[in-house]
Amino acid sequence: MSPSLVINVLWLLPLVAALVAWRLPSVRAILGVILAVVVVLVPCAVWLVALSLRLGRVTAASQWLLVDALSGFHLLVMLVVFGLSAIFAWSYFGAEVAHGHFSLRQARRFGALWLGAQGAMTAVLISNNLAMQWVGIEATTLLTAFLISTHTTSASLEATWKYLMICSVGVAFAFVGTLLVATAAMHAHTGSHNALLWTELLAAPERLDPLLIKAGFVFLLVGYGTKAGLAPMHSWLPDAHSQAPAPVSALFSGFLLNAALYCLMRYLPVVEGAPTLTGFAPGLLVFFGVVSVIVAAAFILFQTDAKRLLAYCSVEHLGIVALGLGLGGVGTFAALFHTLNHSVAKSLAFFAAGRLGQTYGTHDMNKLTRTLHHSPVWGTGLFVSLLALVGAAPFALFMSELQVVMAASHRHAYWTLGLFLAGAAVVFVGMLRRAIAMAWGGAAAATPRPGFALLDLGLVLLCVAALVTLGLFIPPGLNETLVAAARIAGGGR
Amino acid sequence: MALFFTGLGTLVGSGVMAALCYRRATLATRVAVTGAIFGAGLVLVPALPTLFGGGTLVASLPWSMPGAALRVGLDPLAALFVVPMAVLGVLAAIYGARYLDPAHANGTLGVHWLAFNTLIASMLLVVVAQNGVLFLLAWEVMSLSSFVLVLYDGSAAEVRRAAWVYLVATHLGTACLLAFFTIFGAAASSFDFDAMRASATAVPAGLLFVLALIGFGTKAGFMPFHVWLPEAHPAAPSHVSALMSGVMIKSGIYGLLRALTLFGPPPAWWGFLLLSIGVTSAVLGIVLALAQHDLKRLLAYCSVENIGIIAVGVGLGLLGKAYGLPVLTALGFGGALLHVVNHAIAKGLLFFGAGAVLHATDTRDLNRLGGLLCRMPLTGATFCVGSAAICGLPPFGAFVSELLLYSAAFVAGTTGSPALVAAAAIAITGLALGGGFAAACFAKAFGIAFLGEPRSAAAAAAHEVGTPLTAVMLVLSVAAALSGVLAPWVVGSLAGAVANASGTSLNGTTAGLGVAVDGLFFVSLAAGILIAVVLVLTLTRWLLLRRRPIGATGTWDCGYARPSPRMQYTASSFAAPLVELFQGVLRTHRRFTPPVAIFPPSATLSTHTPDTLQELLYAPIFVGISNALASFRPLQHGRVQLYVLYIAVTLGLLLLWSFQ
Amino acid sequence: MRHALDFVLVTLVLTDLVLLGSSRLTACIRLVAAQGVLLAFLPLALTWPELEVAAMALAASTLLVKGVAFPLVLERAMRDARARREIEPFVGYTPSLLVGLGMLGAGTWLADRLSADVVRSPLMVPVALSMILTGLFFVISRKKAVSQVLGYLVLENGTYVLGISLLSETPFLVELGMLLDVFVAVFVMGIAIFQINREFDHIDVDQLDSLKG
Amino acid sequence: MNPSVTFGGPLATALGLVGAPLLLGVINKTKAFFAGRRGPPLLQAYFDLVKLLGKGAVYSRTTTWVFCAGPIVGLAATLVALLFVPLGGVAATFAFQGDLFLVVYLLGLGRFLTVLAALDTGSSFEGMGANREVKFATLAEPTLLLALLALIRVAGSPWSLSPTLGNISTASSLGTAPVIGLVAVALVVLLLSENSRIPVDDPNTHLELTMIHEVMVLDHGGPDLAFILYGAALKLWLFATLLAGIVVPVRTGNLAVDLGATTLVALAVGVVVGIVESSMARLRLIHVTHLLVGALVLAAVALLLAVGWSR
Repeated sequence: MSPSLVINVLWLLPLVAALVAWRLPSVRAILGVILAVVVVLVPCAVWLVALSLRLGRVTAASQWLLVDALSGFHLLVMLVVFGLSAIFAWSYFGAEVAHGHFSLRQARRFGALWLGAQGAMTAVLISNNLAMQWVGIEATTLLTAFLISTHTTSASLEATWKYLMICSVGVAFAFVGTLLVATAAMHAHTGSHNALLWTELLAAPERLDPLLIKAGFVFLLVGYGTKAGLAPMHSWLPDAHSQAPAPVSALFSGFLLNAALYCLMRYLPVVEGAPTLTGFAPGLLVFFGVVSVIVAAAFILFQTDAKRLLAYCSVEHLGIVALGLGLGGVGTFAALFHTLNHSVAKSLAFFAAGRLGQTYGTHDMNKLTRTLHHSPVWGTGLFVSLLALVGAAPFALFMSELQVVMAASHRHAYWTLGLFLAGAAVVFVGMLRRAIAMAWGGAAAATPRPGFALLDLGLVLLCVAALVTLGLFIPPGLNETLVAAARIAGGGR
Repeated sequence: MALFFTGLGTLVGSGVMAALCYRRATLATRVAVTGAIFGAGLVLVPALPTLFGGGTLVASLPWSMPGAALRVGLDPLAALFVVPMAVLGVLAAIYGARYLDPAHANGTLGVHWLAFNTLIASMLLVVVAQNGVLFLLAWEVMSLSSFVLVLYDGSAAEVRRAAWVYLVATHLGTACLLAFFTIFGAAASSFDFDAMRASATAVPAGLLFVLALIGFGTKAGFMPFHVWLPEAHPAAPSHVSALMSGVMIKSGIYGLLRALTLFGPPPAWWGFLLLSIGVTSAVLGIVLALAQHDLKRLLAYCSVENIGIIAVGVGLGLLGKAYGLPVLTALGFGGALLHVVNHAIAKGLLFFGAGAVLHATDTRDLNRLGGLLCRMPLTGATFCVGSAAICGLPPFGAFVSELLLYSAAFVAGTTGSPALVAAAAIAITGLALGGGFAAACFAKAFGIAFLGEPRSAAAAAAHEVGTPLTAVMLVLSVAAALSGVLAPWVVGSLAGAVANASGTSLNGTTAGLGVAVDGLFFVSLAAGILIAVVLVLTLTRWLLLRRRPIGATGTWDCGYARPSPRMQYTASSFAAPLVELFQGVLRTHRRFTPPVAIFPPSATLSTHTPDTLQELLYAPIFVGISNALASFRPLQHGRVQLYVLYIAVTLGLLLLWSFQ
Repeated sequence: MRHALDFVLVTLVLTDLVLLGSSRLTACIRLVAAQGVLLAFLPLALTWPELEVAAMALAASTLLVKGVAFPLVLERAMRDARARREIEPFVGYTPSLLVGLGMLGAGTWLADRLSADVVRSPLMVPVALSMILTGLFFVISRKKAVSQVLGYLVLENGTYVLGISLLSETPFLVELGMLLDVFVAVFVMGIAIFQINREFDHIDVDQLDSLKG
Repeated sequence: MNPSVTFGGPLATALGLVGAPLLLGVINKTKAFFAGRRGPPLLQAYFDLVKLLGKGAVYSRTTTWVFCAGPIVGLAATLVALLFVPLGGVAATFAFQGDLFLVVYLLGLGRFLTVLAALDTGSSFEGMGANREVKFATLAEPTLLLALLALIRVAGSPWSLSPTLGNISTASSLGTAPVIGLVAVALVVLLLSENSRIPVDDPNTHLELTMIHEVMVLDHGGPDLAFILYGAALKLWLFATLLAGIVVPVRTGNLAVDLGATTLVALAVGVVVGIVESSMARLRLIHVTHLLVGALVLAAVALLLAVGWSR
């Protein structure tokens, strides 16, 4: 089995499957294909990651495609999110089909866009060319836009429009940034065609023009930051997350945001390596990380919609990842680890919120009460995932946030530390109040308790077990991947 | 240590098993309680020899988390906390098995027991952890599991509120601890306690001490960080309250002591600060307790007082270190540590008693109780013992710890500099006021709840609770008495732990404690004489009254014709004159409808004493923060154009900033 | 060749300014189409007098996409929505013109700061940046969905100019990928406008504010 | 070894056990003298005790064993406390570092049980008395300890009652007169308050609403009341001898002289109490608090002076 073939399969298979899904005859078949693609790709990705760990990196398509520990790790996270969401979609849309809310037409569109988005995101991750990476990001925006309005309602269309407009503008800035970096690269390498490859850029970052790189990173940060949901560019995020069907929300929070942040991770060592720019990019990342945490905290405190709450929570967590990246050292490790933890926890939270929303007919947290009694499985899932998201031990997010704090202390960044802890505390207060109220509060719901699905229980248990396990212990293989990926993102620091 | 870990594993494992058989509540309870007994028993096997024999057991395993290592150590200081935790844990489990009604549990008992056993295990792990990350992990698990325990009856709004307040408070504390450990660890480039200790000179010690004080003080319940205690303790099931108040809050004391061992010699202001906090907590805590009518809330505030007493001891010990007075150090730390144990016994007993009352009458409101001693003789008698014990009255254990603390204060007051004398005077005044108010408080608690006539039908219909409950209370009563009567031996065996906590040599500590230990023989003697005299007097009275007429009548009513139970002195009226002394800080809310006209139809007076700090400090802060954050809200107004504008402005500012 | 290049650039700036000053959507769409046509000349103008295959292909596809496809999509959307004019934008037409001038200045400032040594025309980077900023301003200040798409297009055109001026030898595949992306973007936006119009019976983005907080 | 050390303690205790009720007689005689009456006999308290011990008892149906335990434990605790209190220069039966805390807390134990016994009756009057009792006792405790700390500081002794009082001699007390004086005044206030004398409480009042100590024992009768009365007398004795030992430091080393002198002074304290009771009205309850806090301030000032003196 040749690595380059496997790499190509990684992004081509979803695209082919997308075309297939367009013509499949039944909803179940489409959902099955979505799941099957992940099932096929997971071993491929694992094999590639193992290979890249051994060899340092694996390239394909005359170096245009690249899998190293950083992209490999994100690939794994992506497949985890897609896998979990695909399993959940089976249960979620199953209920919608039963109520006649999900037609074959919608399912086909959903399947094709979903798989297309998967292909585009894979392309982002494995692209070794910074311009192609941008192309991939833009493609994910366009492909996912109509996933939000899977159910065409006025609110979902509004969210779609905002998502489309804001992200397009943002990503256009990212393009400007890409151009500026590319110009610097061209000048430094005197016009080699390969100048736009990460592998080339990283070979000699000290020859890059610092002014261009500086301006470029500012544009990139604003551009990809918009897509990643860093405050104050996050405004599309709560709308899109709250209006999309739950599996899509999980996908957005669980991986779409990370994909954009991944692009920034790629640029980080380049900017750090450029002359006179040491500390520039990390400083900005820390700033935006802290701002995101605080802004998210402000909105979480007064939120009444469950899915919007989770969306703001994503802003906070992406902020934490940015903060970790900016702090460097153990922070980089923490940022990557946090990416995985947040993806799992947030997916579970959206699954639970989505399913409960389905049965209650609303996402208003004032009405979404007594969930533990009403639906023990999803009620527990929601409560536990919210606990995990606020950083309670023994869940994995506690560990990764602890490591971010360690990194801040290590850098003597006491103001950052204080602001982060304060923001996190407000989030804790705000989310927990809601979590408790949803789990136990209010009068017993009049709606009958829905049946008990083994698939649901399995999914919840799987996520919770993963969160607890990762909180106590990182498997050696994962640890190795994380360390290697952190070394790449940290530029060997 | 293998046995220790087997014990922890048994605890958690049985908890998980209990959770898995959640559909069968009785089975779940049995599994969990059996697991708790065996697990705690296994833990005690290495802990008891360490406590009494000294020495340190260590174990270390690698752990793939950055900065983390599975380093644990069981030294006498840790063992001193392990033993009460394990013992009270077992007793609480036995009590809880009977206390919680499986029929009403509705499938939540499994989770409850999982959290319960996890709480015991995590407390034990906190105490033995020798690595910052491990410590924090165990600490957080402890908070979370106790939070789940508090939420046992989550359908009640006040319980939810209490649990929320608790978790928020404990989280804010943990945030300080995160900062504490990471800053310390960053300076030491390792999170192992040994490495941190080695680099104690390289850290901003003052800042770290304050962080530790806030972080651990929140868990322990130091004023002004105590606000969660009076919320969470009444809300939790009583066996959980007993465990939380008896030993869990002590983990905060343990943490503070352990943190202090990481630093070098302490500056004097640490001691003064801790002493002031201790005195404030002791006096205000017990005054607030006195003002409460909710039995469990009263007990919770009383815990604040006792934590304050412990803090006074630690503060005096620190002053001893700062001023080079080894006797003061030994007595201060010794008194604090002994009080940890004694308070665990007494407070456990009292919460179990309060639970029994709640079980029998379905109310915690003192003003609706009364006359329970005839109806629940065993509970009443043990509650009386617990009350006397917690007030520090001889011959019970808490008296001995207070004696050590007074002795420490007198050492400071007789040999020290003016500053130390001032500290001693404050400590003595605080301890004495605290002791006096405690007596008043528990005279009220026991007197109003158990004596006199029942003030409600529920109290009149109360019956004694079942055997396991009374047995547990009896065991603790005996323990409370023994720890006082066996004082010389108990204090003597404390030396190892005190030496650990104060960071002095074992010989020095033994010598320092020896000052008190010699005298404690007389305390035992006095206890013996006291008991003998009481027996002689009882016998005398019996002999005198044997042949004489003994009449029975109503209580002297001053000639009033129709006395009723409602005319008795109530908890509010008993407390009112005392509480008035502190009107400036307490701000009791009164609702008073005065009698009018010659034949007044009705007049009412009700008082409610909320937590002043919560009302005047935390509430404004929270409101302020939420108002400040609320000003962000218009930013998300729904207009896409302005959203794009934010992006543009951000970009513009960034460009201006980076190209200025 | 300098003069032809400069002429194209200056014309681009002028179309921007006219765009800022006009209220009729049809006229705006035509102006953006004209920009697209002008852009198609750029790759040719840069490589002149040699006619590279790649440059010609790029020019042709640019012409096709930006000059023909976009106006068609947008006019269709506009017709469906029966929207003729941009009524009451957030910033009036005359102030908009002044802002446009300001954008030109800002672009010049930034280009000066970047001091990228551009060989062909000193105007290229400033014009590109000012087009980007103007597009952004258009998105922010207009209310109709179609106007916003137009703003986005102007912004994209700016990046196109920037790309061409900065990168002499971008791989063709990359250029094509970008063009494809923009094409799909406008197509998707067109569909979205269609759906919005069907759902709301208007395409006034300003009134899409039910999601907040 | 000086015989006063070995036999003195028990002898002093025995003296207290026998002589305590006499103190009550002295007070009453003094009051009668000032009121121009003949008054009850000097030994009236003994007669009362004997009479009460010979009586039966009537119990309220509300009461429980706590009601009976109150007098017994109250008396027992005072008795045990007496074993640790020296009679002037004559060391107590037992002495150890920290015995003063034991004494204070034993008195506290007695009070606790008395209060509970009062609450056991369910009577509002007794509840009222109980809470006044605990209130004033609470305010008195710190004063006593601070005063003793000041005393120990000037005596330069370990923190134990017997050596402290033993160390105070006529010679040394001249230099430390201000400290000793302040301590003595504070102790007088404590004596009056702890033993429910005027101006804090009026033992002769007949209105339940105004009583403190008396109202708590309204329902007790027979041997129980005898125990209470005897306990109260012992407590008064305890305070009076303590005060006497401080104020008049006769330390000859001769057991008989020391014992006799201190006992006489203690009886003189009784006279003083009688004079106070004759010449003052009882204070309003609010002002009692002021009085007690004033005593605390005096003790603190004494401590301040003691620190200055010992430097």
